[in-house]
Amino acid sequence: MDPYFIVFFIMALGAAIFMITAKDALPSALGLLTVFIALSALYLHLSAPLVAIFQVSIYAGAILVLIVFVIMLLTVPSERFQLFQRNMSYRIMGAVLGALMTALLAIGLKGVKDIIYKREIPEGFGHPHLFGDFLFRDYLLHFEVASVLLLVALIGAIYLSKKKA
Amino acid sequence: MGDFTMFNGLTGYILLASLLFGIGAIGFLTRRNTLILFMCVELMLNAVNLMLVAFSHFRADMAGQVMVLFIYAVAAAEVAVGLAILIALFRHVGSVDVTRFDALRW
Amino acid sequence: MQLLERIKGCLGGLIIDISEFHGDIAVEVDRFKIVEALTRLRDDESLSMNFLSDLFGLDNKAFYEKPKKKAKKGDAEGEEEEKPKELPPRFEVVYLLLSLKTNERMMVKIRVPEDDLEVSSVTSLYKAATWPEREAFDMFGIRFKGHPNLKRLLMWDDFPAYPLRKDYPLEGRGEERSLVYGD
Amino acid sequence: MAQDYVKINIGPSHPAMHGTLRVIAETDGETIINAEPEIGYLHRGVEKLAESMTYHQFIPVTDRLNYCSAIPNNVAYEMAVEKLMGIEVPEKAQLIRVIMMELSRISDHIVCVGILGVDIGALTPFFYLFIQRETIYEMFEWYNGSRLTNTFGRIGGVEAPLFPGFEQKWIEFKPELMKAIDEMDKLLTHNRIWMDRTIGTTAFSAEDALNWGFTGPCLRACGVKRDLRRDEPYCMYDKFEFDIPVGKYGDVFDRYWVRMIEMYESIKIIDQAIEMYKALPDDAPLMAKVPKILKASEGEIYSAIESPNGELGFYLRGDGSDKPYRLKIRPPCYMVYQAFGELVNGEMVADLIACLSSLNVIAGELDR
Amino acid sequence: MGKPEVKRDYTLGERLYLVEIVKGLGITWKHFMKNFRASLQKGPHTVPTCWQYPWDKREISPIFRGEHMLLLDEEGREKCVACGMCQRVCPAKCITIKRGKVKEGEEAKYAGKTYCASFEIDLLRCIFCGLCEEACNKGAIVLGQGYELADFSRQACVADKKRLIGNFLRAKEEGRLKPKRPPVPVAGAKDAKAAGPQKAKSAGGGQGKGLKRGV
Amino acid sequence: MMSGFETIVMYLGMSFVAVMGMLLISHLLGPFRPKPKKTTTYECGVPLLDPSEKRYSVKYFLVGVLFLVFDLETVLIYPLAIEYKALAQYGWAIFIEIFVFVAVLLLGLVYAVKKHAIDWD
Amino acid sequence: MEAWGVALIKVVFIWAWTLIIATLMTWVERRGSAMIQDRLGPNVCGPFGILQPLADGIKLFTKEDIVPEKAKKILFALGPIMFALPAFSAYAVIPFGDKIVIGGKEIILQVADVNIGFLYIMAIGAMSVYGIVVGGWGSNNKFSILGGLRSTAQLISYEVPFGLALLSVVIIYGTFSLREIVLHQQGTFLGFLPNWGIFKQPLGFILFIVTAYCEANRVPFDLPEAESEIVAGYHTEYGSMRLGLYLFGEYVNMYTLSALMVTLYFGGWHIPYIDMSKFLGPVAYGIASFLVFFLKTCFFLWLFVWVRWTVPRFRYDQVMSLGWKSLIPLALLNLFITAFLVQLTI
Amino acid sequence: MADNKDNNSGVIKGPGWILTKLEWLINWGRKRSPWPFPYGTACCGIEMMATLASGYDMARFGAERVSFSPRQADILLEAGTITKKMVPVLRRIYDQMAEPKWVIAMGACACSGGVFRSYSTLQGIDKVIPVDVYIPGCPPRPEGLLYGLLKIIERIEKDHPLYKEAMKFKESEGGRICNF
Ligand code: SF4
Ligand code: SF4
Ligand code: SF4
Repeated sequence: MDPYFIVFFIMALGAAIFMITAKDALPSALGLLTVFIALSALYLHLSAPLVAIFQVSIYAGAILVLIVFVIMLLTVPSERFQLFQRNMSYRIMGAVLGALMTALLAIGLKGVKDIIYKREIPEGFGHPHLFGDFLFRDYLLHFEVASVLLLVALIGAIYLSKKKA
Repeated sequence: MGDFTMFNGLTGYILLASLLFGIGAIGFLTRRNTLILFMCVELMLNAVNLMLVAFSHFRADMAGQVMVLFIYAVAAAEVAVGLAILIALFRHVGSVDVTRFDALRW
Repeated sequence: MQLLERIKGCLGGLIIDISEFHGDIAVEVDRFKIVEALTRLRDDESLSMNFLSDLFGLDNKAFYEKPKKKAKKGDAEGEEEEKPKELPPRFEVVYLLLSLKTNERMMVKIRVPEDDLEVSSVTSLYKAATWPEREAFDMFGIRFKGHPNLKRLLMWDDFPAYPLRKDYPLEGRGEERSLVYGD
Repeated sequence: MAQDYVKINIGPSHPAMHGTLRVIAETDGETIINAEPEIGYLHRGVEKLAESMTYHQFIPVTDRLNYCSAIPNNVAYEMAVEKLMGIEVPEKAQLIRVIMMELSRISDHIVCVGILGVDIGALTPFFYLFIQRETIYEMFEWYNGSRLTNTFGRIGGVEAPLFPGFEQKWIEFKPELMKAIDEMDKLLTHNRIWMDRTIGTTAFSAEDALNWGFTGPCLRACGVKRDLRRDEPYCMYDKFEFDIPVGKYGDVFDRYWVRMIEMYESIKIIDQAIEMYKALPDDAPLMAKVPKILKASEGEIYSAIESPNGELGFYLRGDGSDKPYRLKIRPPCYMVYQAFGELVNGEMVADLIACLSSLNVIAGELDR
Repeated sequence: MGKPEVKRDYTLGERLYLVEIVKGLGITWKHFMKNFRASLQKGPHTVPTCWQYPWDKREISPIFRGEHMLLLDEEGREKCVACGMCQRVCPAKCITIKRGKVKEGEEAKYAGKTYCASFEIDLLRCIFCGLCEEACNKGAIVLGQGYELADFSRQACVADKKRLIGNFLRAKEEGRLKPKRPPVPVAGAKDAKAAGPQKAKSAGGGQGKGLKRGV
Repeated sequence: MMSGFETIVMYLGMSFVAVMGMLLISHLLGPFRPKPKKTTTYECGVPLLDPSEKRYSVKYFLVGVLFLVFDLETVLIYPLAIEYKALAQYGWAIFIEIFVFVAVLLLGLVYAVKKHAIDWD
Repeated sequence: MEAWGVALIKVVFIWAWTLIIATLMTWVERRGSAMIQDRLGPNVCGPFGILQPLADGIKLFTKEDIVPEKAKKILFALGPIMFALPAFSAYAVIPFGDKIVIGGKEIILQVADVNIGFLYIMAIGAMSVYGIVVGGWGSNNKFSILGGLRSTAQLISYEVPFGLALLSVVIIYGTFSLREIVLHQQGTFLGFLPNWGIFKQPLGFILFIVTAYCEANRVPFDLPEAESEIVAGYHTEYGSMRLGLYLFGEYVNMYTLSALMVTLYFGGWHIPYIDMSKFLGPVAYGIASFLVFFLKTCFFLWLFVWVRWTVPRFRYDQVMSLGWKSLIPLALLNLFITAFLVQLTI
Repeated sequence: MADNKDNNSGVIKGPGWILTKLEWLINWGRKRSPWPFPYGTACCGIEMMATLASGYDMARFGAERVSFSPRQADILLEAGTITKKMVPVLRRIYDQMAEPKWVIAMGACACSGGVFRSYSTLQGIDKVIPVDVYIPGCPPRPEGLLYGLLKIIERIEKDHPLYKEAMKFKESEGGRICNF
């Protein structure tokens, strides 16, 4: 048992549960933030420091900030609608589906051990240099496509919010 | 549960990822605040990321990590456009309650 | 031409009374014609009183009561029975005008009786009258018809009296603003 | 539309509201949709008070009207009473009045410009100017014993000649003052941040300004060359040479700039006045002959001077007693401030603050 | 109500933020160095433009209108005759006087025929306008230089006769009595000429000393 | 061997403990005298005009979107930037890569500026 | 175990050091600004008033802790913590000296020399937004919320040019480790210039310093707490030590940013043309490098104060347009030029 | 009204050396860092500014950081006339200030209404909030204000911050005195 893993496992799980049960959106967002941070700590453990940092600076520092921003702009605490879907079937469906997915995935674990063999992790695995090299060699095109994707998203977002309602 | 003995190994990570994914899915289907729905989507994406990184580590293959980077880009694009749509919707409906967004056209 | 003559020429029949004191000309006009009078004064070529310097109310109560006392002391007049009805209207509204062209000033005033405290507002002519009219309402209770937002200016909204009237004591009647207002 | 306008209450106890002003601004994010000033938080009943005080007793109260520059208020009131009673003030007393008034005009502008700087975030020039203001206070204090609320002058003249070291003091002080103003100028006027903040904010056209009854620097900033010192000369102002700075657009920058230039002009006037003062004999009269108990005849007058803020007028009606029957003060910033809503609508919250400071609204004379 | 279009041209130097900011930094640096040097030379606690109040009191004008004092004449008699002029003229109505008749045998204490049995000034009310001083034709009440008046309670801020006379005695001891103001020359008055010659040392007195700053 | 990351975690933990400790001490030492109105919202000394629970202008939102996209693109270049010197030896490909990236970024910015997404009004 | 001990000592040392510096900074700021303004500043409290921050601290510690009734309690409590934590943690990856050899053991003067130090700073910087937002939103006061919104918009806008400016540095040095970056800056370049970042990245430095001022909420970018507009901005409702954490965090931020400036652009602990390690003993060298680094940092700290008391404040939209329309294009240009030059010189 | 002000007059039995030292330390901190809430409403406010500005520099006593939020201020520096319209505002701000707090009434108006004996002026702010130090003058010289500040400092020195709490504790918890 690795205490490091356990701590962040619990942290991520607890925060996630808090997130979907929190009453207001902002505490919920803080729950998500905690999940991100816990995951980022786990990434460090998985010899992916770059991803860990990106996790914080992109997910926590940009995406969630935007969501928080929108929360501040849109939510009115006095507006208290029900937490969960009114429709019972939705709720049940949600719960069942979620449980099903989890179960499915977990069942899949059974076979994991057979597929995965743990290779010796090479020296400097996950080092930023390696990352850059890899990115440049194998994923150059994807990289450019990502930038175009973002451009399109940007244009779309501006268009949508500038459109006269 | 013999398979979970190596709790800190790959299985642990996969377990966490699947749990997170499930929680995200449950939240997405049951909550009514659209913003929380967004966050649930993010949570699910994160579960996928975790899986990718975990596999990448245990297979000693960088591709997983690079994949995560692209997922970030996709997530960001999704959030940007999604929130913009949400705001546009909000201007009409005046609420972020997802059950209020029932008209297909406005 | 002297200012006095020009004013007379301009206002003509609107003038009820005109006086000069140490160079300051005061014209009294009919209170229902005040807007017309001010418009004429503003648009007149030779006067062009295009700047409203100030506007305020005035309570004549004590002033009119004074001669009575004097009369008692003095010897000239014998009428002791002065009926209140014969007093001129109690309130005055004074408009201070200025011509930016010729740098001349004049006062226009109207008299408002206590029982009909309504005069028409001049905010349509001069924006500058917005607050002074509110203040005159606040301090004397004179109402200005056509004012965009006639409510108390200096005192709080539910202040019960009109403080600048002569019958209001200087130190007030003990009005206190409640400490718990608004919530 | 689901999005509401947020009502922000600014004042009375707000850092930029001089303690007593209040603006209720409806905002859309940073933009002001509608701003409504509310006043009366410093309404001290001065006009009512005047009716129970003798003409002489009221002088100290006039100090408390525009407390940034008490002396012009004193003089304006004294001139009104003198006009009501037909008193001629001796030349030397007039010169002293001019000197003191111009000094206090400088000190008033210092406060205004300094506070404008503070409100836009530049604190340091405020301190540079305030230390100069301290010297002006000192001159007042050595003249008649008080720093701020001077109770300057008496009806019919002034209470004392200038103190002997005055000219020397002025000569020493002048370059320092100029240096401080220059420093302010260098720190702010051409600084792009300052320009961005002030140029174009709350611009006002001349017609509007006249219609709203603007006077003083705020009117001159709109491009109207009007100054009572030149147009309706009093206190021998026609004998001095000075320029009247005018702006162009009536924005915050113009108001700031007009005030800055006026400080230099005031320095010029003081120089000339001191020369003229020196030319007069030592025993030239300082007071007109006035009776011990002042009683005005029945009649009404209005007399105005150009106070640092604009036309400061006193309407007086006498009823034959030793107390004014009705006294009405025409404070300059009253007229300016009523247009405040008009001025700031459509601008941003930060501009509201800048605009307010540039108008130099003094609650004491605003609310009376 | 159109707001005028504002068009002003920025010079290049203004356009680039940094030029003016650097100039401004220069100015503030000059001030800093000036003060820093002063504090190096004259001790760490000095800046040329700062009076450090409790330790380094600024010299104030001899005619400063501070706390009142009731004067005694050369023979140590109280000057005030309780005529009430000051009371009447006081705009804040903060003087309360009780008049007493001077009895036999007490002439050595009082200058007039009447005296003030009690003389109270509510300093919290007083606006230090100096009108009382001007109104008193006996020259009995004068505004002194005292300004350290703060106190914890209202009662402590009412100056009674003892305190007022005490103020005078202290001021006399320290030589801080106010120079006598000569009468102001009045237009058209015959005695204007007579008042003239002695005008040389008029109010205020000092040659602007005390106007210097710091230590 | 002590890896850097563990030290950082240690540092974070230390900061956390210290911050919480500060708040705790302050909570213990500070007086506590509840009084009516003490906890009312400060709004320049007057009671609330209208609740502060209102929607604030949506105009702030666009800045958020812009930031999200730009930040992401910036972060995406980092892995390339760190290898820039090494990769540059292979020729101009990496330069062109970055150039294209920057150009795309710039394009977005130009669009945003054109659409007044940044201006307040 | 030994490594743990050393690490612990370093952590404690740098933590205490940051604390002391931030405390002293408040004093320096107050005395310095006073001197700039012809005043004296606090001088009755201890010699030269140097105990003033201590008095302030004690005062804040013993002040009543008010939670407004309308506030969202959890968020209100979280705000200062979320502000202070990133601020305090950011220094972990910045070196504060070269290395010191004690008892034959080499100790590098840096808490953690990680290969992503650079990005750590960025990530932590991104986190500090939350403290302001959560605090402002949690107070439920209009001024606070406005301050929170403003600061969010402002902080995130300037993170982009901040990141882009740093990107050019990364391109030049090809590492994320701050320590390596400093090591790269030894010696001279072009024969006479010190091999400092400022000479390789003049434009980048200007961009960096401007954005740093913004990230630290200092004048001319102090809109979130613009005193004359929105009272005290996001911390209007905060008193006692919660306020203390906010104020304190700001100074810690300033210290971190100054240290970062020194690290990236001013050669860290190097003195141009002189190699200290040649003629100083190992211990002395360690101390000397520490001092050199610290002195350089002090200059930038002072610059923060100096600028603060010289210039006025921007308006919200001006901040935005400056950031997006000037700084980001400039940063992109800088990136482009850097890439180009590196490509040429390779 | 003046409930928390003057109840420290009783003789304090020494609660131990540490407590005394701690009290001294707290008092020292408080007296050296009196952040004012500058409530300058009228002419006195201008003189207050002069006190804050270069010549007199109130910052020397640590009173530099003028806080316009009542949560952050220690001293309510009331300088100027309080009209009846303003009374609720003043009272509310006083209420909102965090303990410990002190009040300085600067100038005749704040102390007693001064020359304005009129219908709209409050005759002394001590009618609505407890005042610790009165400063006569109209306006008081900056030195006068500084003297008032010194008086406040004097008052703070005599305070027993911990003991008072203990007393409170005792009252509410039935005789349990907390020992520090
Ligand atoms: S002080 Fe002077 S005026 Fe006053 S009662 Fe005494 S003698 Fe009369
Ligand atoms: S100084 Fe003025 S207010 Fe004071 S007692 Fe004398 S007359 Fe009255
Ligand atoms: S005490 Fe005097 S100076 Fe102070 S506010 Fe009142 S009138 Fe003004």
